[in-house]
Amino acid sequence: MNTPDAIVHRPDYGALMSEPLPLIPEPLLQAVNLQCERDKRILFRELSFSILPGTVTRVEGPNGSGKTTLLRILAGLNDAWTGELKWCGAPVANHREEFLRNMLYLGHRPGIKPLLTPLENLRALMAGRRPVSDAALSQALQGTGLAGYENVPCRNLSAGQQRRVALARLLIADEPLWLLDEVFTAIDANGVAAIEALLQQRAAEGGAVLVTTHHDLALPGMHRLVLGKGGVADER
Amino acid sequence: MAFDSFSAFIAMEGHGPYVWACYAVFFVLMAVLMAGSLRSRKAMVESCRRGYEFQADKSKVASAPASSASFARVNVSQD
Amino acid sequence: MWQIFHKLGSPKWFFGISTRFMPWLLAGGVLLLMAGVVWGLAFAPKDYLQGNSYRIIFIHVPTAFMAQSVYIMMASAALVTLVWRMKLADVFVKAVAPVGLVLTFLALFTGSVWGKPTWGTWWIWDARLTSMLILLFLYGGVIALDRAINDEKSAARAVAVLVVVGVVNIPIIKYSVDWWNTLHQPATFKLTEKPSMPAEMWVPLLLSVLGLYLIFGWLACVRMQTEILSREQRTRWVKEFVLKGRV
Amino acid sequence: MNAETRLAAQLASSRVGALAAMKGVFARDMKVAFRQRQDLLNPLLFFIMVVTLFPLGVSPEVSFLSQAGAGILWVAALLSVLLSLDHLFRHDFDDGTLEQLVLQPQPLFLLILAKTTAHWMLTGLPLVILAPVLGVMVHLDGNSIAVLCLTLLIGTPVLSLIGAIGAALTLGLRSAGVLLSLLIIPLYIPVLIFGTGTVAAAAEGASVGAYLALMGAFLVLALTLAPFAAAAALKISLSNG
Repeated sequence: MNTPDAIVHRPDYGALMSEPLPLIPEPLLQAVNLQCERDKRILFRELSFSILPGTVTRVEGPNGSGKTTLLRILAGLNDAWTGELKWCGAPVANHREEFLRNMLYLGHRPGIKPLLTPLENLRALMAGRRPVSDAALSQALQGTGLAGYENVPCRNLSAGQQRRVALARLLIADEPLWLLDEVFTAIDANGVAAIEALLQQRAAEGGAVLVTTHHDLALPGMHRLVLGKGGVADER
Repeated sequence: MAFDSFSAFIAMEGHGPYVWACYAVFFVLMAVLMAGSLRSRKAMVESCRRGYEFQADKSKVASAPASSASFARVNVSQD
Repeated sequence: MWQIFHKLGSPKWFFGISTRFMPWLLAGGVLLLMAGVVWGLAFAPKDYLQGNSYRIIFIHVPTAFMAQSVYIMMASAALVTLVWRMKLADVFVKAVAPVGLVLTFLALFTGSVWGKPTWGTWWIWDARLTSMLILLFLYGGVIALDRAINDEKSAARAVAVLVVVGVVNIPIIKYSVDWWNTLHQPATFKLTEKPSMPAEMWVPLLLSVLGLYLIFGWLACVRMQTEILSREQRTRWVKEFVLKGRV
Repeated sequence: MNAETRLAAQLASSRVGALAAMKGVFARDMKVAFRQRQDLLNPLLFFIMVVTLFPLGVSPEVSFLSQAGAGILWVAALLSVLLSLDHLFRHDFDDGTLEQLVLQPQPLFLLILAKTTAHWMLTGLPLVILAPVLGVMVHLDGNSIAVLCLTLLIGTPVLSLIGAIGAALTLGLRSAGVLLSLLIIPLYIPVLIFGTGTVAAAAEGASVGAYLALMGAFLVLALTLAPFAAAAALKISLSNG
């Protein structure tokens, strides 16, 4: 991590953050007694944890232990679960729109249209969320090392570059909660280091990051959420 | 009784084949449906029982160490 | 109130209570159906217009009536599934759909066979038969979707959406088919609408409708129990039931 | 990080209106479609080919064609809409954009309405525009062609809207295309009946205002209910995948 990659430079979009924001010191997201069953197999049960602002949490576990499912449940994509999910202390289901506005989820599938250019993709992804100027979008793309590729259709980009297009959202995200599923896939070593730095920076700013990865992610102060194989999960 | 004789009852003035075909198909299909439903319920109870017995057998055996992946190459003998 | 509702939704409770009721449903259903059918076949007077072929009515009308009411019942249960996520409701939808399919097929078959001596042809694009055919398609779609989705819970909810969408469409379909029918061929003859049916005809008809209703209830119980056993395999009460034979 | 030094999170404040979000969805779908113009032609070619089959397969006689023409065109249009429905959510599902769509802090049914509108503009509308040409080829008279186009104009959006429910339900399933047809065709029957019935009534010289109003009622009903059903179905399908 000696040479910070371009990815760490978050573009300055101060104008967008002009309003004073409410400060929330309590847990952003709380899970109480989560249980998830899939094809009559219990993936996890009695899973309780809190995601605090200013933390990076890594979800760990072997293949098939339900890491992706957990993230999809937290994001609200999977509703085959029982238990409680609270956003800032209130049930998520009652504040769905507010929750979605404050949560950024990047999944296995990057959410990039191969026929569109990185800029168009990014614009479409932000369209329903927040007004962002094209200049800020290009700056974000440059930040992920895609300078010069802004107008090339994504199908002509490599897998890693496509992933970077999706990651560009992290550079303009104001959502306090990030749920990142296997974001390091297809990213080169420099990129990984830069993203690690970005996650830490985000935590330092007061954001909360939940990440699954098979990379050796070891950030100072990182929390770990260990999912056992079909058994009871615990929190550390 | 609306018919004079049993044969008249069967013949139904020429409409017999239609009427009896309908009733036959109705009763056969209903019987198949009912028997099939009963049988699949029995089969489900049986499969549950086998499942529990299998579980009981497994718990008698000392719990084997969880298999961990070694990705060891498999030797395929070539004759 | 809510406790009662949730108790009603508990599979274990249903399993116990249905086991107690099932023999009565079956016995009553078979008895009533047989009484209606025997009365209709042998004792009811001949129809002055159609002769003896009208005796098909004693199974045609019950199956047609049940085919439609089963779909309405499914739709109510589907709505409950979507709104309250009651476990039993989606079990009901799944268990009952094939029964509805068979009943619809029977209604179509008996209607078509009845058509031969009455209209001189096996099939006529009459409004009732056509609506029934479309109902058959709807049942087919529900079953196909249920089979196509692996995950039980997702299947139940997807099917619930489909059934509700279907039930919104049923009146529209019925209305448009009726309109289409008058457009193409003015209805000259209706199968079941008689100016006034003598009691010797409608009493056996009523008996067989009731009988089929009870048999349907029994079928629903048996099939729901199968489904419940499959879903609740890992619960203690199912284990106890399977190994000791009581709930 | 110690609990004492824990930072507070800042909640996102800026938001985007639902209309802007719908515009974004619509614009993206249109852009993607026009990057692949070849695919836009497929339903149209299919439409023309199905219509061609009838004179070849049944009878090229003017009397038959002019009587059956409206029905032929309607069935062909229905089939080509059906054919195109499989793609409504499929590609978005595969590349992950559908997940991001569902996670937008917007009412999902509005976003689906935007997608369905785009779908109709790309398949239904071209069919309506092409219909007069084919109408002439099957010997419909001028009045019938005008009424036919009107019924297609009102009817094809209904097909897209109902189809969206089926597409959402069968998302990610094996042989989704066939299954989709099984689920959706029965629901298309009223639109088909009134679409062709209106043309038949017009050919007999009856006034068609009431029929068109009824089809308009179908459209309003589909517009208000179908997006909700499709949204519910979409969430279920995503939860499964």
